[in-house]
This record gives sequence, C-alpha cells and structure tokens, in this order.
Amino acid sequence: MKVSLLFFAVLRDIAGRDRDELDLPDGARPRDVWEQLRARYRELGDYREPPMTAVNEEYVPPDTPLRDGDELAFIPPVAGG
Amino acid sequence: MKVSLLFFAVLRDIAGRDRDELDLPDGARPRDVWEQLRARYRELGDYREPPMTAVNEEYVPPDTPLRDGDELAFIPPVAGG
Amino acid sequence: MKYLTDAPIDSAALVRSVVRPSDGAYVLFEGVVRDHHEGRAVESIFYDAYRPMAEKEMERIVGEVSSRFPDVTIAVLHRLGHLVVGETSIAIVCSSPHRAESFDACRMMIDRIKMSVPIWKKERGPGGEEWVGWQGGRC
Amino acid sequence: MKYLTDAPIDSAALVRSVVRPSDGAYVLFEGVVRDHHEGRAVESIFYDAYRPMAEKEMERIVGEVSSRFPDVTIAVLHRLGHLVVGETSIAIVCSSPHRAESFDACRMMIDRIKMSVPIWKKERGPGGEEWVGWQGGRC
Repeated sequence: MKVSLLFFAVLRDIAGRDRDELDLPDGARPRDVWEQLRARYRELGDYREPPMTAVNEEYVPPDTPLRDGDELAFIPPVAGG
Repeated sequence: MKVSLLFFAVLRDIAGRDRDELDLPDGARPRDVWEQLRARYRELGDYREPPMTAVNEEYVPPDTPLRDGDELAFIPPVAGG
Repeated sequence: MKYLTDAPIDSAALVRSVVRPSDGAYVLFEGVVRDHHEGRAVESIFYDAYRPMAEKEMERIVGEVSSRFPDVTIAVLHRLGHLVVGETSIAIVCSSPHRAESFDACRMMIDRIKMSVPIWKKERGPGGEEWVGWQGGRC
Repeated sequence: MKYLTDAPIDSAALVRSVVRPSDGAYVLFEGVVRDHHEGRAVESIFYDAYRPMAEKEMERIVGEVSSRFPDVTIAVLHRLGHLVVGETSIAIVCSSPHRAESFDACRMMIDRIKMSVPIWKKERGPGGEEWVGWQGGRC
C-alpha cells in the first residue's frame, strides 16, 4: 500500500526533504515506519519511541495500522505559542 | 478644630456640594461626623454604619479620633475597573 | 496623574511602555462598558474618583503585586468621566519572561483595584441613573 | 488560514473582532519572542507548522474552551516564519460579560495550544540554532 510520509521541523532538517512516498506491506504501523527512519538516520538512533504520530491530520497511537493512501507525519515535541 | 469633609459620588449628589468645612470638638471621630450627616440627610437614614472612611487620603477605622486640619472623606462602595 | 486619565486609553502605548526584550509574554486586561448590569439596560457610565487618593491606592497596589511577582512589569490606567457602551474604562498590562506570572499578576491587579481604589460609577440607562453598589450598602 | 498567518499580528483588529456590546471585559494574551531561553541568548525564532493539521487542532481547542466557557468569545492567531526579539508569535483574545471567564478561558487556550498544536520553533542565537524541545526528547 502507498503511504505519504511528511517531514516537519527537526525531522525535515534530518531527512533533508518535505516528504517520502512509501510502499508498505499491509498491516504496517507508524511504529514500523519510525524504525525504518531510525535505521536510516543515525541522528534518530537514541529515539527508540516514536514521537506523537498523526495520520490524516489527526493524532493516533503509533500502533494503529496504516491504510492505503494515508498521510503519516511524526510530530516532534510541539513548541507553539 | 477644623476638619475638611469631602463628598464623592452618591454622597456628593445627596449633599449637593463637594465639601464642607467643619468645626468639631476635640476627640470627634469620623463616626460622629457620619451621625451628623444621617441626621441632616434622610437618604442616609438607613445607613447606620459609616462607609469606609479615609483621613488624609488613607483608609482608617471610623473610630480613629480626628485632628485639626484633617481631610475626611466617606468612601461609598467603590466600583472601579 | 499617573494612573488616572480623562482621555480614551491607548492600550498599545501602555503595552509598549512595559514589554522588555527579556519578556516572552504579556497579558492585557481591559474593562469595557457593557450594555447591561444586573438585568438593567446601560447606555453610559460616569466614572468619578477621589483622585489623589485613587492615585495613592493604585501606587500601593502596583507595589504589592510587584513584590509578589518580582519578574512582572506592570502598567495600569483608569479612565474617568462619561463613557459609552464599548469604551474602555481600565487597561492593565503585565509582562514577564514566562506567562504564568503575567496572568496571575494581572488578575490580582484588577481584583485589588476593584476592592479598594476610590473610584465610583453611575450607570445611566432608559430607567434612569444609579450609583453602583450604593443601594445594597444599607446596614 | 483562519488561525495561522505569515504576517505580523494586528491584535487591535483581533480584539475588535470579538468584543460585543454585552461584554464587560476582555483579556488579550500575546506570546513574544524573548532574548533568552534556558540560559542561551536568542536573536530570532523560526516558526514552522503542519499547517492544515494545526488549523484543525486550533479549531478543536477553540471548540473545547468555548464549550467549557459558553459566555466567552474567542479569537486566536499564530504567526509563522522568522520572528525577531520583541515580535508577537501568538495573540489570543477572550471577551465575556464578566472578567473571570475571560481570564480562565485565555489561560486554558494558551495551555492547550502549547500542548498539542503542531507548531515548532527553531531558535537562533550567537551559539547557533536549535529546534526547541527535541534534544530532551530521547527515550
């Protein structure tokens, strides 16, 4: 299934881009995507737990199964205000 | 002794003026002045206890003896803000 | 007069007078003439004060709140005279490095001012006029 | 965008958009870029957001605070992009017939916004730049 992964803030700086188009096996969860990122970017090595996770612009637990066409974003600690 | 009595807000409306110059016996207290006002203005008849009392621009208890040259004011319920 | 004015209040100027580069937040409170009070329609309010004493009380309150919240800078201005619905009667600005103190200080300021500063208001509406707080004050 | 802007915030306009004739008070909160953070000097801040989600979160929070304080009218605007010391990053206005609800609602608004709206800041100072909150987030 296809999932869009958006990068914001520190994650965009680390990834060097705004988004990835992912091809994931059925049943993949945000947590699995986070593990892929940790394997790829050593700056994430210390962050075993994923940050807050948003799917289709709503917060969800990181173990919620993804669906085809979802838009996934990891939300680093927010600092608005 | 001479004491200036200032009128504000509802008391100024009732007295019809800004101030009185009083000639009081030694030892007179704000409470005594209030009694004079009550005797004079029937609108004050129901107000047995004097309002907050200020002497020389400071709040004082109404039984504090007045001194020659004092400036006395009764402070109706305040409503600033 | 430092804390009282007969002119409309310029809140933006009041804000500029207190916010420093080390401040991360400010809270502005404004009291505004509203069109009703205890079920009666209100058209305008006349604010009266014992001016020199009101200035002293304001100064005392600013000192009290400042010593309780030493990181907060405070400005306050109360307007006197005739005000119509929608006009601002009081503006208080509290600024500080962090927001919590500004909220607390601003609230303490208005609570204290309403308690003891010798300022009065006469409400005017279709039913006539009345000094607020007087009728309930009988003993 | 209803709650986010790339332009300087006009707080006076925000105030005008909420205060009604039945309101007797309003509280304006502004977050301002300050010149220090956790001991480091700060010169400017870059605010980034997940814009459509931030709009939704803002809307959700306004709804939550409004249903807790039904007498309060609320407006909020968060600025994004590069801001220098002294510039306003967020303005929240809460107005109501009586003051207590406006203070409470305004405080709840900023607390909630800081908790969940997907907005981030990168601080820039003489020592370089850093995304606030990231370094302490390791597990």
